[in-house]
Amino acid sequence: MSDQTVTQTNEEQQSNDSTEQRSNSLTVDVETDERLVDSWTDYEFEDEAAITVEDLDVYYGDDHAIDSISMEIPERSVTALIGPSGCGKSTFLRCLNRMNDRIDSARVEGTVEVDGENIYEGDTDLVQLRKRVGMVFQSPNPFPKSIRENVSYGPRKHGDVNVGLLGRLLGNDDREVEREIVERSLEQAALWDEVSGRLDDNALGLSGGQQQRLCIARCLAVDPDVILMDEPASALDPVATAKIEDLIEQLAEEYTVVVVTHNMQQAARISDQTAVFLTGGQLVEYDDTDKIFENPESDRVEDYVTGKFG
Amino acid sequence: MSDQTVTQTNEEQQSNDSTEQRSNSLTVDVETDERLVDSWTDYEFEDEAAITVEDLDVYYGDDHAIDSISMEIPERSVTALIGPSGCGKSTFLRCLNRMNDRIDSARVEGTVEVDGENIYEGDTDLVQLRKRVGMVFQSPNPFPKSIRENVSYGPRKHGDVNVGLLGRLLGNDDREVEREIVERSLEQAALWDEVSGRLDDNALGLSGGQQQRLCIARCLAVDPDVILMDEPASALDPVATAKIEDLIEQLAEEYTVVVVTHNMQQAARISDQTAVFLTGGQLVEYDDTDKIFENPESDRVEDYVTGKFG
Amino acid sequence: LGSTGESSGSGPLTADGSSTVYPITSDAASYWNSNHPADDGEYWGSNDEGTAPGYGQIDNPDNKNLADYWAGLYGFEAKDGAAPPFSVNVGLSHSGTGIEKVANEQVDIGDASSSVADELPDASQGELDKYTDHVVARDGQPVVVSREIWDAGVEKLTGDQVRGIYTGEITNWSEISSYNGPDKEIQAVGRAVGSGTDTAFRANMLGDPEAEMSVDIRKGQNQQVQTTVADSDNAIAYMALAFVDMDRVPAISLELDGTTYTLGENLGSKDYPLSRELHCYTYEGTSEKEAAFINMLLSEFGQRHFVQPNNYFMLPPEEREEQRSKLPEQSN
Amino acid sequence: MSEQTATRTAAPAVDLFDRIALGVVGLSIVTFLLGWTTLFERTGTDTAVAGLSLFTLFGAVFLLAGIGLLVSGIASYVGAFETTADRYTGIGTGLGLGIVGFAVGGLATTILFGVGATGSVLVGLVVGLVVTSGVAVLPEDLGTTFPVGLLGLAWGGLLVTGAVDAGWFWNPPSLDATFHAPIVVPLATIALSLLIAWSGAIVAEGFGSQGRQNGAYLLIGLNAFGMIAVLLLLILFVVQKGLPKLLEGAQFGPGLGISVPFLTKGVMLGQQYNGIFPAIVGTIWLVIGAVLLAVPIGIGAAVFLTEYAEQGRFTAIIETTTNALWSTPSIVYGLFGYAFLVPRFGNSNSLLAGMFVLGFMLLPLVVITSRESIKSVPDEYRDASAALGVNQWQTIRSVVLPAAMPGVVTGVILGVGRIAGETAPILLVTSGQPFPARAPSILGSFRFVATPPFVQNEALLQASSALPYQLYAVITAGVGQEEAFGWGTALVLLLVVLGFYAIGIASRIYFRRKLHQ
Amino acid sequence: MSTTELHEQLKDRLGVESADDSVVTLGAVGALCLLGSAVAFLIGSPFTALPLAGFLFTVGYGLWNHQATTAKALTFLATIATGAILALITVYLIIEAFPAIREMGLAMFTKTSGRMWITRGEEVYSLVPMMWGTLVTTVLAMLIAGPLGVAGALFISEIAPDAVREIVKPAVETLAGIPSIVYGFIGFTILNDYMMENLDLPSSGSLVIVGLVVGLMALPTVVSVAEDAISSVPESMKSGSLALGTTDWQTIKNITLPAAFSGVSAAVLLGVGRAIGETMAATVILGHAQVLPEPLYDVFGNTETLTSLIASQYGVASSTHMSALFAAGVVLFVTVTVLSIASQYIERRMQIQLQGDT
Ligand SMILES: Nc1ncnc2c1ncn2[C@@H]1O[C@H](COP(=O)(O)OP(=O)(O)OP(=O)(O)O)[C@@H](O)[C@H]1O
Ligand SMILES: Nc1ncnc2c1ncn2[C@@H]1O[C@H](COP(=O)(O)OP(=O)(O)OP(=O)(O)O)[C@@H](O)[C@H]1O
Ligand SMILES: [Mg+2]
Ligand SMILES: [Mg+2]
Ligand SMILES: O=P([O-])([O-])[O-]
Repeated sequence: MSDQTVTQTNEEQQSNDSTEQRSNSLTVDVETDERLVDSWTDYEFEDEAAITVEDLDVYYGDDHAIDSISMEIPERSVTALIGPSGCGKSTFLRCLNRMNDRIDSARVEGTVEVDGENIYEGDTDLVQLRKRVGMVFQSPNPFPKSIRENVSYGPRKHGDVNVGLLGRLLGNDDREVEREIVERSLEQAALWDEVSGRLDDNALGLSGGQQQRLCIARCLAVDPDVILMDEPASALDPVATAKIEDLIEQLAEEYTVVVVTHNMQQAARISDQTAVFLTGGQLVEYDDTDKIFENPESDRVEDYVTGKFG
Repeated sequence: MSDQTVTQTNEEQQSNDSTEQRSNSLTVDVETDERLVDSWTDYEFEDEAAITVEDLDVYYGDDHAIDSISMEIPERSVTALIGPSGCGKSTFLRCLNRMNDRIDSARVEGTVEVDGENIYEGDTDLVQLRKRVGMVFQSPNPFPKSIRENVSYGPRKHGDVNVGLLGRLLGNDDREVEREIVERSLEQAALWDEVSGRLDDNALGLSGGQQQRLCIARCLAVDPDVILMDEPASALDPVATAKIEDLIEQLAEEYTVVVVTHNMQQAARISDQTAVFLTGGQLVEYDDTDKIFENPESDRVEDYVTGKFG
Repeated sequence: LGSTGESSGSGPLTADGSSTVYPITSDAASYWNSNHPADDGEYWGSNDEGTAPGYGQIDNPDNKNLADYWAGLYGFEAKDGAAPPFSVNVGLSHSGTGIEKVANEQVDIGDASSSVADELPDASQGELDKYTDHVVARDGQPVVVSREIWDAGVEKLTGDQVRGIYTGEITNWSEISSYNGPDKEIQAVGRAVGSGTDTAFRANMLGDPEAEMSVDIRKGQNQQVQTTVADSDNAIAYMALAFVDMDRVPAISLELDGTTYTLGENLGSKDYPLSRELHCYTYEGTSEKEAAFINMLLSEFGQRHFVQPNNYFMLPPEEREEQRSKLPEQSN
Repeated sequence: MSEQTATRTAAPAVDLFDRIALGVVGLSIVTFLLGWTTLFERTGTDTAVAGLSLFTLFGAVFLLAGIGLLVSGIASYVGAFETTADRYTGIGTGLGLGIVGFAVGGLATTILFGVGATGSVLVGLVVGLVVTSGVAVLPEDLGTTFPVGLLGLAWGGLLVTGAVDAGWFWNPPSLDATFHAPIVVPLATIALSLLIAWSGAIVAEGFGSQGRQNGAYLLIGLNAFGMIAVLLLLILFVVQKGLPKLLEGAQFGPGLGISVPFLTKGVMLGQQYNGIFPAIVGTIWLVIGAVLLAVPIGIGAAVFLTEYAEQGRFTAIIETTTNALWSTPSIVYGLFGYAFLVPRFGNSNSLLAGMFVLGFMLLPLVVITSRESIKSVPDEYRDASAALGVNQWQTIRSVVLPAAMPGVVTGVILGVGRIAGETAPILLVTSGQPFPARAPSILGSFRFVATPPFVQNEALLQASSALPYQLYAVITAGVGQEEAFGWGTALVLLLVVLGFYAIGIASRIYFRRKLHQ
Repeated sequence: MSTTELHEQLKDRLGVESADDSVVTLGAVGALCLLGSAVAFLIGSPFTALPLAGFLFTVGYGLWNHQATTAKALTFLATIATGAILALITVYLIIEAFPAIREMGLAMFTKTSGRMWITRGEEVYSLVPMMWGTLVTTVLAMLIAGPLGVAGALFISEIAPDAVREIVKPAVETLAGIPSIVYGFIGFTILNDYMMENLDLPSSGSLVIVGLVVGLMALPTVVSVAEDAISSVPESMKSGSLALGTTDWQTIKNITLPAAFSGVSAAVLLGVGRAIGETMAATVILGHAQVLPEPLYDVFGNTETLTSLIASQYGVASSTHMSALFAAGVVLFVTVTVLSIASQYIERRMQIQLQGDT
């Protein structure tokens, strides 16, 4: 474990398990308001934690992008991650389904438990993990295939539906199953009404907002528990953004949703709890969204959410 | 002149010179709050207008990107253009120095007067115009040359300084003049202290924020009257952004600055007056910045600046 | 991958080499591959001497098609329809290539317009012995000039003058006494090294198949030499008879050892130093397939159809018999 | 200094000044075009316009243009008209005109005084240096007009006085060539017209940066125009020469069906119209074989190099070698095929050997273009697929390759266009009869046998013709009587190859548009 | 090396995730089969098909049962095959060229006097005339294709209006496809005639015709590659310059061209490669005299190029003569390789410079 801890900024708080190394943290030069004392890391959400992160550090080569972060993300709610550009929000998010494995220079330390299992332990099956923890990206990235194929892509590749020529020849055709999955996912993503008549059209013909909802449907089709979204609306116009925001709130009834956004109003509108990252990959404050926006503990967070910088 | 006017949203206001055509504007389907009456187009800034735009329309092919905008931009102040993505801020800005001429599909109608001359009239000398109306782009775009050459590029090409081989051979070398221009411009752009020791290094070796200030210096070196900036800080980190913002405020003492930004806090911080564009290329409100952010006339502007959408 | 394309099997008979011999073998191959019926007067002839020269010598009681007949002599079965028992493909390059390829077994017949001994001066007798030489016609190699030169009075050169030109001693037409045109450099056109025409010219004119020469440009095939001479106004060249065209590339008379040799008069004489034999070489014996085709060339019919029309000299009957004796026994 | 930046704005140029400049430009464009037509022997040297012979006419135009340039240069210098001329002409223009000076000085020396190569080069150098340094320091309005104007006067004078007439020639002592007026005058006229047009264009915009831009654009535009015109003429020429042969005996129309014997028949006895069918079929098989060989291997290698292999020395080496091999001359491949492959493929020239050689030639291109297009598949697709829990191979197969296919297909089509037109390798490893009667029948020749290699295909192991070889054969086997046949073949070859190119390029444009829709 | 180690290595190479031994066995069988067929082919055995069939069977089985691993292995094999084919050609060329080089020594590349190419009797092989011929034609060709090509590229990408560009660009690219034999045919039948007639040349087939024809031939290639390079200069850089009040031409000269320098020089080098490798036009036009022109710079003279040497003599060559032709092939190969590496190097350098991580 790194000897810089999440609690660098909170000298007095005792709940952290690495307090014995606190003396070190004094040597770290952080622009922070040291008078502030808070206890937000003690914060216990009512629901059960879907994801528990402990002492997570991420390095890109020598770059320390995530600095010893611990947090619990409760089930069936929307958790927003906000913070200025480059503070590590995306990096953190990608740790939760090990998409960081795809970046050669990235090195992850610490534990991330999804449903109680540490996903950074030896033999985690990445395929299974990513089925459980789905992801939606900043700019809509549908495959250049038909709408139907986009949605059924996951189930098909996982062998859940079999609609190939071979299946048809063997009379073992899951067309019906596929149809149901596609319809259900598109309905959940609030897109069914708009596209039901043209499922075989190329997905690239959809508008940006529709494409993004299609990506959400595609993710839902593999029936995940957790959905990670990295600035899902930043490439969209206001109308499309509003739709995505509504959708996120609905999804939280069934799924655990983690959303990165650089738009503070958006975070305020849609999330149940908010984590504020600041430069250097530090988690500065994590609390109920109302609290963060109305009465944050930290001055820096206050400055940030009121637009004094960033 | 187009028969759609800026005042579509303000049926009752009479000061506009095209009120006789108002009946037409009723047919235009604009999602707008028609109850609102304001008189911001009457707004007279104290200073003289450096740029006067009248009934400006821009089309990209059949796309109507700027919808009959009229506004006056006062001298020696910072004017911010804000609005959601795609509403035509950049397009409008590029009209002011005719950079839109480079886009083949773009068609501009209306008048833009810079210092009383309509720049869309027959024989405007683009070279002279762009010397007077400088521009700084969204992402820093220094030339792959040395820092010095970047700054002196404009003066050299305009023949103001002559530092070639020939000049040296004829003993007619403006090296001293060049040195002064470079130093003055870099100082104005608050970059001199950081780069004075390495003027002959490649400019691409600078950090993003430094590059952007270099681009500003490059623009200042040709001694413009107006400086247009299109989201000059959006590609930069918070520290660099803060520096650019300070710089913009300083520049307004000598130059007329027009800044596009998607960051409302930024607009609030740096600008003297703010123009709010909304989708469809319409200028919805234009007033002193304080007014816009604290007490806008239009509900839509209010919604927008308080983050209810966008 | 297999080793086919040998002379056995049903593949085609392949020939390659001399551009001098090419008109003969190529015409013969066209006839062969068309395999016209015996009653096709134009190509094969009725029993009428007049329409089918040499037909009288042929004993074709079954009225077989052309290729069926000649192949049948060596026991090849006729196929259904118009297809010949085997087809004949004739490539075009020059003698050296033909000799090289036949020895590498890349083709069945190597056409050559000079003898293999001249063509391969370094080869041992043992190697030379592997080639079977089938002489199919005779060429009296002409020397040609550009039409402009002919018109300027050069209708005849002596052997020494030609040698002088090709050894680089004479470089301007004004050095030739009969020439009465403007001052003009001589463009001495040659054939590619390794072509039979070149080898024979060196051997017969310069006295040694490896004699040194000074030529300005060398062309790969006789046809290209013809084009080059026709397109120039200052060229001289040696070639094969089939490519002379008195309008475009006129052949001059040559005075050698006191005798004047002129096209159409005495170039066919055996005494003409530039006369040479045209060969179809086979390697390591002659297969029946090869024999069937060569036999046709050596027949009266073949000589009259393929040799004479191309302006080459036919072999006299006794020589033809001698050549035919090198072929394997006919089976019918 | 900054107060100086407010320079003189381009004054509305006075009519007369403008007209002179435009006249100079217009005249020189006319002589430029006439120069070409004279060079191509479309305009005879004896053409007379208004009583003036062609060359005299050229001369008169150059005199006029020269005077126009000189006058406008001086007018600007003395300030009769307001222009934006720079202080100095500058070293760049000086060097360019210096090179002209070098050529003119050197040539004049040797032509007039018969000075040898070394001497005239020396004189040329001196002249060039003088011109360069002189022009560079002259004010721009003089530097850009005077040298060109004087040259125009000199050349115009020579032509008008008849010092250089249609019978003029120069025979350089050391070269074999004699340069006659009918070739020299048009060439010099073309070159000088360009110079004058350039200078006139600068004048027209009143010098300065706008003037230089005008001059440069005019030169570049004329050059582009000339280039495209020459290339198009080339194609038109082939079409005009080849079309009669191609259509010889062709029938189409209601009730007749379509028959084009040149495309459907071989060369055979007793046939009214001969054709190149065997060569067309040969080319088709060669292309099919090469594609079957190169495309799977090439795409496979590209997938491995881009998706699986770590980018490092190994991939760099493969990249370097594939690039090098793509530019390796085809004759080298041909030589390799002749010495290595032919002995292994039944020891005779064969289609199969041709397929392999062309396949080897195509391979580097397939690897390069496939790599490019696989690389350009956005990582978002891979990420999206990975985030759905799909493994790497499935991702490659279902997402990456389909997305990369347009690029690969385009690349392959362009490559096929190139190999379909290759002659040298075919000549060495595939060619047989120059004018075959029948096309190879590949599909009908498969035989299964009891001994290894179990499958035989004689047609594959036999020589064949192909379109480019057919054309070569016409050249070697007698342009004289068969030239029309050659033009017909050239036309078909051109149509086939340019067809591949056109399809390839069109598909690329199509896919790009689709991507950006 | 023990079998288990081998297994481990194989697994490593193929990136086998599961410890499934059957996959490894399969890989081994496939590899053996393939190796077998390669060896059989090299020695020219008729039994090549047997191991090949075995390999195909293994692949089929693998694709059915272990698709991901087999596919990866296949792509790896394709890479190896590509490398092997390229290596085979290179090595074979060099080996075949060796006897002639040994026989002639350095004289092969330096002998400039006397007779330089004698193929029978006292054999002499000096490649100097051919190298000179290649050099001269290439220089001539590039004098045409270089400046005209770059200017054409500038026109298309920077000057022409959109509508013109959209027609001209694909047209020029298409013209790059005109086969060289067509140029050769035109050169042989038309240009040769024209030159003979108008320049009183003493012999047909001069270097200048080849240079002209090859220059014309390389022109579209240079244009389209240079155009790609020029139009890939980021718009932001050009706008940056224009916004300072410079003219388009100043921007082209000072910003666009320098920034595209690498791509443009790569295009020119590519054209040089084309010119060096051009075979058929030279073969049908030239007069195949293996002598140096007299005087050396006489471009109206007649000599041979490396490519036309091979094309005109491969048929009659054997032993040392053949080997000498291979030596010509090696010279060509080495030259274009050096050019290709040089252009890649320039391109990489400029890229780095443009990105500023010097
Ligand atoms: N692939 C990578 N390789 C190296 N460094 C990276 C990589 N991705 C991100 N970084 C660095 O890690 C730090 C955190 O980046 P990250 O993308 O997580 O920030 P972010 O909070 O998502 O910012 P933004 O709001 O701009 O998306 C930054 O300094 C960034 O430069
Ligand atoms: N080059 C172009 N061709 C065609 N349409 C364009 C072009 N540039 C912009 N547009 C369109 O014009 C409209 C206004 O674009 P503009 O770039 O001015 O918006 P903006 O307000 O600057 O947006 P952003 O905040 O995203 O920069 C948009 O609908 C856009 O799609
Ligand atoms: Mg991010
Ligand atoms: Mg914008
Ligand atoms: O007959 P040749 O073509 O070899 O001269």
